Amino acid sequence: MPINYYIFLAIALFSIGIVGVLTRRNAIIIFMCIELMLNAVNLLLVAFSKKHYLVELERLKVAGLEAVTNVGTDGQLFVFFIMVVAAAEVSVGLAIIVMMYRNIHSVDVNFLNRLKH
Amino acid sequence: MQLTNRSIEVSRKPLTWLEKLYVWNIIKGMAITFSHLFKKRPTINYPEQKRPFSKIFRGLHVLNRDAEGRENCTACGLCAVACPAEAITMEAAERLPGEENLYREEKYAAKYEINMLRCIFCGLCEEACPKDAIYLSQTFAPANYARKGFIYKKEDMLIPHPINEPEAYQKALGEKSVKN
Amino acid sequence: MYLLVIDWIFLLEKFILVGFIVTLSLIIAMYTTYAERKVAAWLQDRRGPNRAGPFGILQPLADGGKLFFKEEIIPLASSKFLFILGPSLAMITALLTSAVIPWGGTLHIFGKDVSLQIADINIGILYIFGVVSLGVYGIMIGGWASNNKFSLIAAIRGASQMISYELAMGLSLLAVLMLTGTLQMSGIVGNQIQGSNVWHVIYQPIGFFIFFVCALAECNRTPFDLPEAENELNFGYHQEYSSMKLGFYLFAEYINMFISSAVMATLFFGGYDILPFVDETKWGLSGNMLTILGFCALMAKTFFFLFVFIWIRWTIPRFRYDQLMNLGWKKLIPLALANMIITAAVVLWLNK
Amino acid sequence: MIPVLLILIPLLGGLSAFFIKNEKSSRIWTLLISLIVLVFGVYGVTLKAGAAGLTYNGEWMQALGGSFSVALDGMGQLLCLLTAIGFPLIFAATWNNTYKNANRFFALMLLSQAGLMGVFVAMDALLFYFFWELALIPVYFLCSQWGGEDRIRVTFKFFIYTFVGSVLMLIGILYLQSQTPDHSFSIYSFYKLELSPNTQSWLFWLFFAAFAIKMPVWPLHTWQPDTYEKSPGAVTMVLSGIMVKMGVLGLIRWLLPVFPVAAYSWGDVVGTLCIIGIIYASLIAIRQDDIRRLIAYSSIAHIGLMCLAVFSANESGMQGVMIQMFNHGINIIGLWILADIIEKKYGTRKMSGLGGLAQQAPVMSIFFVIIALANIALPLTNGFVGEFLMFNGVINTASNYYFIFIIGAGMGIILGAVYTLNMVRKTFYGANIVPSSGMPDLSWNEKLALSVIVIIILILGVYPQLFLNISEDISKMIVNKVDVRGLISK
Amino acid sequence: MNALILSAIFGVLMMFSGVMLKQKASVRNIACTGMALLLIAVLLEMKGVVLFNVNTTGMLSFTRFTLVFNAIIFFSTFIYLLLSAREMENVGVNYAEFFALIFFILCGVVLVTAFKSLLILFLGIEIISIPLYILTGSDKRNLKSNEASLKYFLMGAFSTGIMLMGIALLYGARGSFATDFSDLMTAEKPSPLLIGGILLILFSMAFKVSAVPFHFWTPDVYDGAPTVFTSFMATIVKVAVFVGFIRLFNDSFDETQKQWRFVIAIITAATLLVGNITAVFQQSVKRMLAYSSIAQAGFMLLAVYAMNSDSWEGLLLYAAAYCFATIGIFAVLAKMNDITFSGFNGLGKKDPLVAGTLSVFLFSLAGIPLTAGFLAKFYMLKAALSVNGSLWLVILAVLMAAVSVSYYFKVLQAMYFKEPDISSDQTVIQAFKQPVFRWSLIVLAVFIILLGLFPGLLLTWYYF
Amino acid sequence: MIIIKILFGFLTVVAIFSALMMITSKNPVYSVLWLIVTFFSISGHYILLNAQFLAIVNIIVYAGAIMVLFLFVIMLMNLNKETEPQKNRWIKMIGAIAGGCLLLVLVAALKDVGLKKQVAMVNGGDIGLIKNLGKELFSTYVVPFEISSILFLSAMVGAVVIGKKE
Repeated sequence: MPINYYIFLAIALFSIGIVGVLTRRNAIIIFMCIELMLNAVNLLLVAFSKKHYLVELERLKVAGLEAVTNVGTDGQLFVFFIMVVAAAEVSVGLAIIVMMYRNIHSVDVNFLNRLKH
Repeated sequence: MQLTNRSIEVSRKPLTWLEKLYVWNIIKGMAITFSHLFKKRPTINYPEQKRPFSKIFRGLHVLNRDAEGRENCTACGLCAVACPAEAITMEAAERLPGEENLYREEKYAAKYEINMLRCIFCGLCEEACPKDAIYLSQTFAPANYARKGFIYKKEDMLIPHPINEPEAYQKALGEKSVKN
Repeated sequence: MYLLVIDWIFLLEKFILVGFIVTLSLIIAMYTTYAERKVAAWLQDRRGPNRAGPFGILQPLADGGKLFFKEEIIPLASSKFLFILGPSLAMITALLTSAVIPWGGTLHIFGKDVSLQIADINIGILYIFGVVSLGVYGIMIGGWASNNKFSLIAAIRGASQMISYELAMGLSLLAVLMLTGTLQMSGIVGNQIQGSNVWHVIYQPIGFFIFFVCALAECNRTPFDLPEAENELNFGYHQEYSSMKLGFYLFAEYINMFISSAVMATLFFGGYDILPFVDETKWGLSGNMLTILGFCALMAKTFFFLFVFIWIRWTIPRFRYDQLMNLGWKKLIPLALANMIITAAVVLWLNK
Repeated sequence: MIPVLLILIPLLGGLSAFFIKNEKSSRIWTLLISLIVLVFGVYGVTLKAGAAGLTYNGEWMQALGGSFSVALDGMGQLLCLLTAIGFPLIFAATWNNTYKNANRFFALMLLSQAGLMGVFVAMDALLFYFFWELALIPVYFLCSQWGGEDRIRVTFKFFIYTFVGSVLMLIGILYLQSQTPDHSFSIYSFYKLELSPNTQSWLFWLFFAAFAIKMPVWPLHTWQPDTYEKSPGAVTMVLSGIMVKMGVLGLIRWLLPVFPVAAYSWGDVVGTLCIIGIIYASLIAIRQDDIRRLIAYSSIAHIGLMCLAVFSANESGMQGVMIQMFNHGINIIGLWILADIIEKKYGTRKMSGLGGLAQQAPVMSIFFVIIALANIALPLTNGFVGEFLMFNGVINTASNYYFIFIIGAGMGIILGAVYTLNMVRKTFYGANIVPSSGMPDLSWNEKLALSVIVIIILILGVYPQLFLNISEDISKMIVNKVDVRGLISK
Repeated sequence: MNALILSAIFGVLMMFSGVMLKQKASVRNIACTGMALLLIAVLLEMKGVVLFNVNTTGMLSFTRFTLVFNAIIFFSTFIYLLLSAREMENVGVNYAEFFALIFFILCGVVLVTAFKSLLILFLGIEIISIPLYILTGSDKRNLKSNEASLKYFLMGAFSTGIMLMGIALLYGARGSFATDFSDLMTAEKPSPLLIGGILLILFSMAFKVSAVPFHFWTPDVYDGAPTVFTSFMATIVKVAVFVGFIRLFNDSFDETQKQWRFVIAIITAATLLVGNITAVFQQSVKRMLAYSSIAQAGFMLLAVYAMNSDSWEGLLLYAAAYCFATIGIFAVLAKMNDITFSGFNGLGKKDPLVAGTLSVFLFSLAGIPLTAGFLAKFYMLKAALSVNGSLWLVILAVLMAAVSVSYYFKVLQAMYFKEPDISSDQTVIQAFKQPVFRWSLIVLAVFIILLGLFPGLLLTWYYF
Repeated sequence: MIIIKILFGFLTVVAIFSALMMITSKNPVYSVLWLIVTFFSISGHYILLNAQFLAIVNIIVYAGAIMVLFLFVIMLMNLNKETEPQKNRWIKMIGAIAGGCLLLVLVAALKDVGLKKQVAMVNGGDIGLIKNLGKELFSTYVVPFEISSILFLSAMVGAVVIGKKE
């Protein structure tokens, strides 16, 4: 697959996530949209990692070297770390949202205006 | 004051660590249930096999006839009075001429109903009956689809005619001896 | 990456295998319901179902038929799609797990080696985990879609219970993975067959214990059957369900039992290994024979575990909810962690 | 060492004054310190510029390219002397004024003196900037705490104005430093810079903004009348008598020599601003009823003339400015002292509410008249010498528009005479409409202070050579620097 | 490395101390001791004593700058704990956990200042952010705090997403997460991936340091969070992220400066303008300080804009000056009931010492000479001036500095020139009487003045 | 290769469609479910790229844990259509336009990237296998790995601090 396809797909998902963040008013859904953004990033990273792997493989082939390389693993590991962080973030984020809900019985971010005055 | 010597001192010791684990107790419990796999099963295959009733089992009511096949009941109402659940209703009627072969006395029960849903099978009606017209048999009330079906009419309870259908009569009589 | 390579015979083989395994799971699940009733009866000194067919063998069919022909009720206030999705998901996730379990060695049929494993992917255990973690959705969606507070509470209970126990389960598995060094299910079984042929339960009794307890919880079996605690929640998350949708839920539970028994057998009891400490290849049996025997051995182990599941159900009373959570988070997870660390230390020490 | 002492003594004296809780002793302590400073100041003036005692180069902030380099040149000597004389005079004249938290008041006064001294002697741009701000802060506190009504807002306006100016200057300083080969802030390195006319141009305006606000020059003057009016008397004296000179000094020492080309090319614009300022301020002063505001506007006019003379950039003008800085300081302090006394005594500063004071307080009126005459530069007073030289300078300016400048400057002098004499007339003569306050004419301390001022006025009026000698070298040097490219000489 | 590992250890320690120790004071003392030890560890590392020798496989590099900066941070935190630890206990019952979270944040700070890989940067920023979300919302029954926390969290997660996209694009361009991008710049035309990545990262970093137009969360969050924690996040965290910012852009994108410099210039200008102008109109000191932190961020952005040796030194100095002063002000504010300007009325009379130190802090923030704040601004301006065509920015900066005086001096005016309210709270004054508090304030003030006079005290650490 | 293309297209369409449904669904529960579908299709993409480990971890972590938590919270709060707040149409429009602009800008900026005909390797290469990843993770990336434990610890402490009732 041309890398462009993956870039466009990832960016499309990313933009959908951003649109969601901007248009939705439910804190949980905003948060979900952020997760979607992270996933778009993950997909892009994996695609790039494979791209770099392929490029390195070609290079090695041209150079006549043994075609064993682990170029690209770092991209996938980064994805792994993103997932780790996302999990941590979710635990905290949902705790905060629940705390909020306990107090105002709503998760509408439009109600977050107490600080404006 | 100690009335009996059966009271046991309750131990208030906190559970030890091992006891708190419960593992041993769980294993014990499992062993107990497992041992039941090999116990003899008291269950019987009911409709095929039946367990015998005791002699004094009180089942469905039967309205008795005498040896000539005449109904014993005179609609005196003592059974209805005795009934604690007020399950019995009856209507009396005078015996017309030519009906002597049907009713033993001049007065008979034109209508005799027992509501089996109310009846508690205490047997007081049997006790109260001076004519030995009602007794509790060893069968119990079969299931029914409607409430109405549980209101037993006289026809439902009358014992088969001893002369016309002697076999059925004997069967219905069961172990009950005819006390005439 | 088999899915992407078109090898028709291979595909056919796999289809047959899938069909076989799925049918097998369904049948076993069916008969587990029967076994449950039977064993329950025995443990309670009763006889159990014995009317349909000899010894009541046709009872599951009768039950199934009854469920099929009962009236289908979808509550008016429920969300219909999700209401149907719930049991379907439960069923699908239950069946998916069987794909990576090695049901036996390889058969030689028509000059081909046929592996008795649908997909020998190198992340088998993770796959199982993934699928198991999806099992929650069936319960949650079904419970929520019913639009009934009892169902909802039960669904939430079920979800939190499953999430909580998944952790301890994973941790207990890690110890096994340290011993084997692979996530491949066939590798794990192979590890128990090779060499001195020691089953993992010998090295990992605590790990097995934890896994077993967690398996009980994951399957919502007593003493962890809080989601369907009938005395508090009427009937739990499937209260509003009727007919075969209810049947799916019940079925999924039994399939889960079956699969988790199989997984336990595979991970801790040598899988299709017939006996521990014995090298079966020296018995002089043909390969196919051994494979079939192995399959039977696995089934035997699985049935044993199924029996234990049932046995426990009729012995141990249900936990209270807080006790359940305490057990999961405060007892099992630390225990599993300790087990893991000790295992790691020993492995490091032995391998130097 | 003298410049260091001039800074350090009031600084330490001021800091220690914070801890003298007793009002009386803090007053005495402050006066004592200011007198010690005066001694050193006078000593400094007696030395010839360039003497070893008048420069000091310390190590400080070398990483930044700064140094603690201070020196007293001719201009510095004059201004330090002014500061050294001014403060004891102010203290003496306001001896009887009572202040809440007097120790803080005096401490802050001394601190501001230290800052002023620092500005006058700093030969390092960073140091200069430091003292520039340091002089401002105590004054801010003084005005805000002890001033009249609405003081906080007014003082704040003053502070913001000056601060904006100074930070703009900071940019200029930073840029200059980055241009110097040795990355130093030393003024001598700045003097050596050869900047392109374009660069000079914008740098010129950055610096000029700071100085113009401080002096103040016309469109930037709006803070001044309010501040002078609302500040406590002693502070007003410091502000208008001494602090204003910071701006002029900045022009002479930091602006002209560093940006000669820009000074030449923008000289006309600045000159125009000055002329507008002179006439505008004079006209407004004529319309004033409030003595303080009148003096304030007169100060704008005088400073405008000085600024004009500075930009004429010739020796005569430069020297005139230097002398006039001192003279103006002394005169205006005198005027403020008198305005303060009048206000204290009669409870008003409105000329419409005063009149005929000459009969009630003859001594005061004598002093007032003398000082007022000096302010309008009557011959034989000190003001005359300065104004004459400045006027001379303006006439000889290299600008093509010198004609306008001459007319403007002349107008300023004439108008100055108008409003000053008007004030004298309205206040001291005419119908006696002020009830006798029953207070003595002048108390001894006021007499003392005013006498000193009058003596200085007269001495310098008669023998200006005393100061002309001092300022000669430095003004030559500056003019040379400006003229180094032969721009001024036509 | 010392600091990283020790702070993690202390974080865990504090976590358990909450369970083990019943006395609040002992928990507090442990935290302060831990902080002091951390500080010592960093100083030791500067002397070449590395307690933990970990092979970081090139992902972390503890340069001189990092160490000096960490020393500043740890010192600030130490003082912060001395000043405000008591207030932390009033926020919630989980005070020990708050200390633990602060130690964890310090871990993140170390990472952000020492990263050599974008992965570490990402992790570091997250380690900083996640505890901050918690601390912001730690006053659980206060709706404002809840709201601030939620807002901060959503915004923070969003910006993290954007940053990750940037990192992904960079990875696409580069094939590695190391921050050395020099080989990419050899191409005559930089890849669009690279530019897109830089821009996205720039935006997200601008968000993290609350630069305009990504600042909108800041006032609300700072206002809503408990004052003690506002203090922490407005100072230590903010400057740490700045260091990450400048490190990233210096290490990675130095060669592409022309691509992003103009963007930064605009962001800087906007930040200065909005931060300062809006701050003028605030009624509450806390909110004013929030906007002032935006304004100060604008100044610090000048360092990123200029990116030369001056800006490094300047950032160190700025960090110190800004942290010290803001921590001091917040420490006083945290003890007050009335956080509007009128709350400060007459403080100069009621408690001259506190008022005096406060004025030093305010002077420093406003950039009045002889305080560290002046030199910090000085460095920033100097750094920025060395860039061609930056005059407009510098002039804007100094004008805004002048504007900033107007709101800082409002506090001064309240303290010195306004009469105290009749109902002035005597307990507040009592709260100021703790000797530790007073001495810490004095130490801070002395440091600010010392740094203002002799910046070499700090900067020599950087070089030697 | 054709089958890969078909799969790719299918997964892409599913991913984008379900993502769109996610942000447009009125009911939060439906949003969650659509998001799960998106995650699955992304996992499918991973499998296409032979990143098996990530595919399965994506399912375990996102679909299996994170989304369960979301669903959990939504159910706890009993949010449904009726509680979904009404929102100004304009803001919605502006949001959509902003997102669209971002999409356009990014696509326009990045459309030239593939001019060199760079291709992401599909169905091959073993870097995505857990063995390789594990080796790399515990050698080169061991420091970040340990660091992420701090992250988790702090998240844990934080969640307890926030979640515990006082």
